[in-house]
Amino acid sequence: GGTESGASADSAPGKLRIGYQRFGGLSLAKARGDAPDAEWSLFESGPALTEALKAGAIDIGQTGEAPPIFAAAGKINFKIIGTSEPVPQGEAVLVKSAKGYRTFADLKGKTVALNKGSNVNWLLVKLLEQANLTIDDINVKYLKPAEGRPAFDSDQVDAWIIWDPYFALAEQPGVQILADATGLANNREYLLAAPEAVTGKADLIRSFLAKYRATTDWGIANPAERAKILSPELKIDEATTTRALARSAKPLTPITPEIGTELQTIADGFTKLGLIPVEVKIAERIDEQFNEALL
Amino acid sequence: MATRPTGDLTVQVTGLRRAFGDTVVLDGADLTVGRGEVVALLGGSGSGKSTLLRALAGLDPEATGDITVPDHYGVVFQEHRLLPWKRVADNVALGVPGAGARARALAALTEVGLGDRGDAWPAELSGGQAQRVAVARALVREPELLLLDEPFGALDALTRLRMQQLLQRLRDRHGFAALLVTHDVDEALLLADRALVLEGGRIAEELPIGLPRPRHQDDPGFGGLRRHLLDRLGVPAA
Amino acid sequence: MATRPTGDLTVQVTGLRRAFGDTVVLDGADLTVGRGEVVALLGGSGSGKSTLLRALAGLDPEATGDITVPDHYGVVFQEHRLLPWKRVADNVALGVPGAGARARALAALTEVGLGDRGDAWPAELSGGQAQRVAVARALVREPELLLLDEPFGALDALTRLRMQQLLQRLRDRHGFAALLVTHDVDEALLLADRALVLEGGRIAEELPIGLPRPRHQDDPGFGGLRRHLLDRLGVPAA
Amino acid sequence: MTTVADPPALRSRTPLRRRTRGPRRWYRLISPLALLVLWETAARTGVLPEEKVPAPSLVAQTGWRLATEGQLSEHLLDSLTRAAVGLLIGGTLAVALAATAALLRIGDNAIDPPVQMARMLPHLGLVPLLIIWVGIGEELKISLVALGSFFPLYFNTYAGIRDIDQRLVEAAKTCGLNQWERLRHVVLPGALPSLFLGLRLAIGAGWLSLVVGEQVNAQTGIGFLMMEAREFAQTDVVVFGLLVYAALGLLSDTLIRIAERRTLAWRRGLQAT
Amino acid sequence: MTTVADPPALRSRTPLRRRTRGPRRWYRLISPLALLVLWETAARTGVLPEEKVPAPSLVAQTGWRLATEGQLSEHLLDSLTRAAVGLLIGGTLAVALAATAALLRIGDNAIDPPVQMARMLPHLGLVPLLIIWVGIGEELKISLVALGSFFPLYFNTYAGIRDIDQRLVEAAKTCGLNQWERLRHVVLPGALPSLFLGLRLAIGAGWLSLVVGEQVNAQTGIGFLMMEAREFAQTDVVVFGLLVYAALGLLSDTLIRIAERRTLAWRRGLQAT
Ligand SMILES: Nc1ncnc2c1ncn2[C@@H]1O[C@H](COP(=O)(O)OP(=O)(O)OP(=O)(O)O)[C@@H](O)[C@H]1O
Ligand SMILES: Nc1ncnc2c1ncn2[C@@H]1O[C@H](COP(=O)(O)OP(=O)(O)OP(=O)(O)O)[C@@H](O)[C@H]1O
Ligand SMILES: [Mg+2]
Ligand SMILES: [Mg+2]
Repeated sequence: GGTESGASADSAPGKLRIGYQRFGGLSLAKARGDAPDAEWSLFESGPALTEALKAGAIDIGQTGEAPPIFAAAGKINFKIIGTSEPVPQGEAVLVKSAKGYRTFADLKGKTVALNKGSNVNWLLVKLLEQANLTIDDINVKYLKPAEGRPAFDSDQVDAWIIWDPYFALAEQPGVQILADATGLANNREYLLAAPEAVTGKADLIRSFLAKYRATTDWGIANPAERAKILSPELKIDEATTTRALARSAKPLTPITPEIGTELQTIADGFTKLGLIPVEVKIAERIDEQFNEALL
Repeated sequence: MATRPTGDLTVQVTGLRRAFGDTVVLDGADLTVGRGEVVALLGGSGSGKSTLLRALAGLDPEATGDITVPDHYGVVFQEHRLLPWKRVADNVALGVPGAGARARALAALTEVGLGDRGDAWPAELSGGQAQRVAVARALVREPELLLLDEPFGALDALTRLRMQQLLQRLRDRHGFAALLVTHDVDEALLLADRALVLEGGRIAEELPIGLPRPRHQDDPGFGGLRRHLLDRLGVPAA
Repeated sequence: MATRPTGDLTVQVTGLRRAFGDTVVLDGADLTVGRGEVVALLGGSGSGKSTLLRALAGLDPEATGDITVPDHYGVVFQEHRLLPWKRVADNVALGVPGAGARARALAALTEVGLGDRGDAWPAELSGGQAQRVAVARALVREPELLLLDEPFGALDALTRLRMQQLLQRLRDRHGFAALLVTHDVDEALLLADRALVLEGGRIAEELPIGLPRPRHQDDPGFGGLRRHLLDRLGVPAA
Repeated sequence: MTTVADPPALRSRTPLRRRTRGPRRWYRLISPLALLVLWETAARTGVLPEEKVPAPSLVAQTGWRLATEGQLSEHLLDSLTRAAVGLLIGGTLAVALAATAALLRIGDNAIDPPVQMARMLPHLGLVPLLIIWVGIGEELKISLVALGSFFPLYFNTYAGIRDIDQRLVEAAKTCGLNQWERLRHVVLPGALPSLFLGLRLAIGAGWLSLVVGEQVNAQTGIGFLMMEAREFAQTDVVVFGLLVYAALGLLSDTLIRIAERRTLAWRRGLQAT
Repeated sequence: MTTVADPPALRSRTPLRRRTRGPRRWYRLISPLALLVLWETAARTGVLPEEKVPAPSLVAQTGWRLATEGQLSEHLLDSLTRAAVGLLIGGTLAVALAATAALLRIGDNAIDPPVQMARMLPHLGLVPLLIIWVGIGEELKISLVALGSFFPLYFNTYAGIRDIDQRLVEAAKTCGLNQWERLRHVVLPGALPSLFLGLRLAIGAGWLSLVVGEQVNAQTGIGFLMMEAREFAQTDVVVFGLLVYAALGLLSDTLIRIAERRTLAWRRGLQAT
């Protein structure tokens, strides 16, 4: 960010500005009042959140693994200050059971819907690799979650690769999980921070992260209460919330150079796919100074 | 020259009524125009002459009464009502069927002295020119009946004279009937077979004009009729 | 009664030129109107009378020449040009300063015989009524100069007479000057101190009218002047 | 004077009842209601399966739930506030700029081309820039409404002023009205019908933009409510949201009609004669 | 006949040059170019940091890259095709329905209220329903364009027809023109200025809707290009996309102006006198 965002960050030095997505782990922290003084901003997607990061409108935020890579390619200045344990079961390939597909390889020549440039895009790469297929062997339809659902429901596509909570919501009778990311992708969540905040609000971030870590652990230990708190916030019924959170809410963990390498692999894969025009050095964005708060 | 048509009528109106809100403008007016007859309609400003003409032209759904008019009639409104987006010749040719429409329109324009203005837009005409185009538009379709609302009001003496002569000539040739609203008593006496005075929502006076044609203001009998009509219209002598 | 003003001028126009495209309508017209003088402007249809008036009113930026007119003048256009979204009284009161504007507007309306129509919309008026409202609008501001473009064209004989008398009366009272475009030679002779004929883009004839007032069509000398003007306008005798 | 000769056609006129304006307005409700009944029937008979579109009765239940849980009025109020503020800002700007452009040649050359350029800019594409300029708060939503409502009002005002009969402007000049008085007495009333039309379109466009705005960092608003429901495939809420928009459309139309009837009374006469 | 008395003010007129229409059009390019120069200067001097908004020169480079790599023309062509088809469908419907509603009382009561309801429906909210109804293919994009362009054209056509001077319609009746001829000779030309205005707004609204449509399962299209770039944080492409939209705005304005000049020649006279 330039001088302007620095200035706006300084304008409220005592206030942390947190960007979150509805189903992200931060929702629980917000609902539990972990940072009552903070300014919370809700974003519909990871890219929207990194846009705000760029504009200097938020200090920290949490996204999946793809948005930081694109943000880095877009010359957005940010640091990766934390991550989560892998969430491989949080994304999956859904099909209608009536169609009788049994493995991903059965989808050869079929239409597959997914959101372009997000974690499921990486999963698709891995699934194709595993099934010895190329991208041309399937008919890809790039649809956002909100559009994928009606298309999938009305049989306009044969399969849908999707993540939680859309995944859990779509698990209706007659819908079958063909495969998930287990053994293929880690599908972590990442905590991003604006560089000005990293230097100017380090203490605020540190104390918030400590609370956040504790809240996440509490949630994993008390799934029923967690669902009760989050269900109205998410506007999803408790049963679905419980199911989704059980497999998608993982403990926070410090960011390490190894995880940086893992992220760099994905970034290079995206470069190869032509999703990003340049090579990015995502590993360089890692900032380990808040790691002890996440331990 | 029949001053009073019998049987052979072109226009027959009985009990024509029209009110705007509470103001009754036409209050059971009765009126006939014979075949080929020219009837002048006189009356004060706001007495309902235009309202009567609109009703005859079938444009006023709220006027009540029995109205019989022929299918083919032409109207010259008090304002020219030319379509601003059509050139003058196209305005005149409007609704004229057949391939010769444009030629006929140009001929009509020539008759009203505007043969060279066929390509002008209505907005480029002077007041009197626009009025003459409107007359040409009514004449070109050779109607059985002409409804004319002060067609020569905006014309100078010479042009007016020429237009009056044109009307006479065409009428002699085609034999159409006409109801002519005019403010000029002399004009009524020059052109009409009969003059009507509209007053109080009815035809208050009916004056056959038996002068021989061609007529002139200095003819014997002209002055007497003029005085009679002016008296009827309330204009004091001297 | 001065037939030719000397020195004391209200309007002075020299070398007025106006062309539409290649058509030259005014070709160096010269014209004066003295203080309190009424000048009638005659001319064929399309001879440029309205164009001249527009130029005098300062409405035509493309007219060239030297034009001197007083600051305060009123205009009656050939069409009524009432604002359709203002009631009649508000139209007349338009631009009249001070608190008494509405009262004065109603008084002016009464003078033109429409005192009871102040609350009507312009669309609800007959042709002649609208024209009278336009006259009232020009009169109400008691201007030094009136530019009148056929102000009485749509009026019946009686109403026209009344309006002519009104103009005379007001002029005697306020002493304004007027340039009156009219097609009615008699009207010019009744009202004006001088008559001009516009032809070929210039003032082709200037006729002082020295008749004593009040005037009447049957006065001696009237017929001669009428004949002279009609000749000049090209209207054949009998 | 009895019979009539050959070609004349008889056109007899019988009195028409006097126009009664009041009851006629209800006629306008017939076709919306008919659509609703059709839809419910289709849903009940299974022509329209529930997964595709929920029945109106179901949607009504959802609406009732949202309303009683108190959320709806809150969302609606927030959206209405944003829309009103944005419309006020965008509308004022639009009318002011359009008047300048329409009345002054230099204004036309300076203002109109940038506006013509800006009118095609998609709001979705502008959001990243707007975030940089005005942040992610209420300003963003209001800016988007202002942007959306600007163009219809600008264009209609511009055209309305340009189309004013110049003869009336001239007449006003000769009545001694100065620039401002002409604006007030001639230009404004003359352009009013176009202004109303612009307002009608601006309200619609503003609402549409608000939906885009309420996707960025919003916790309230009817657009937020609906887009969120859309994300989670709650079709009944989505359809209910659409119905709320439809109702707002009808409501604003009615309000504008009433305003028109008041201020444009003079046109009735024009139509009648 | 020399001097002039006291109050008269002298208004001398010197000849004005004849209006030359040609060169004046270029004046309209001044303010867009000025904006561009301002922007570039701000970027060069660092007032506008590159991370926030890239400089026009940078955007031009990006544009050049996109153009030479052949993508741009393909994207543009696809978008233009979708826009044209959608506009054709939506426009035809709009004009037909508006004419029916404006000319027939029963049409008004049947058509206008549903349209008033539909005009506020946000496209983003309609997408899920449209996916179910028309699928995720080209039909979806075209439907959205048709929807977006429908309303401005409908409203402006409706108002244009309603505002036609009834006296002219009466005159046409007395000239023996039947319903259809009156439509062709009076109603259509009379409503043409409003139609053009509606078209102007419809083109803008259609493009805006297309951006929404091109987010759903599109691989081509200028909207797709831009929104994808937005997701991938390629601000230069986003800004370039916006510039393309701006250029299209100017272009379509110019085309409509030319069409207006041709078909509305009669209005020049009206303005002049
Ligand atoms: N739409 C209307 N609403 C109310 N009153 C109206 C309307 N149209 C006409 N009038 C009134 O009806 C009366 C008759 O009008 P009309 O136009 O028929 O008069 P006219 O005889 O043609 O007068 P003129 O010689 O001045 O043209 C007038 O008093 C006029 O004010
Ligand atoms: N905008 C215009 N474009 C082209 N020609 C025009 C325009 N306005 C007026 N004219 C022409 O200029 C001439 C003079 O018009 P003007 O209105 O001054 O005539 P006038 O003397 O007032 O006639 P009338 O007695 O019929 O009202 C006419 O031939 C007319 O066609
Ligand atoms: Mg009349
Ligand atoms: Mg004239």
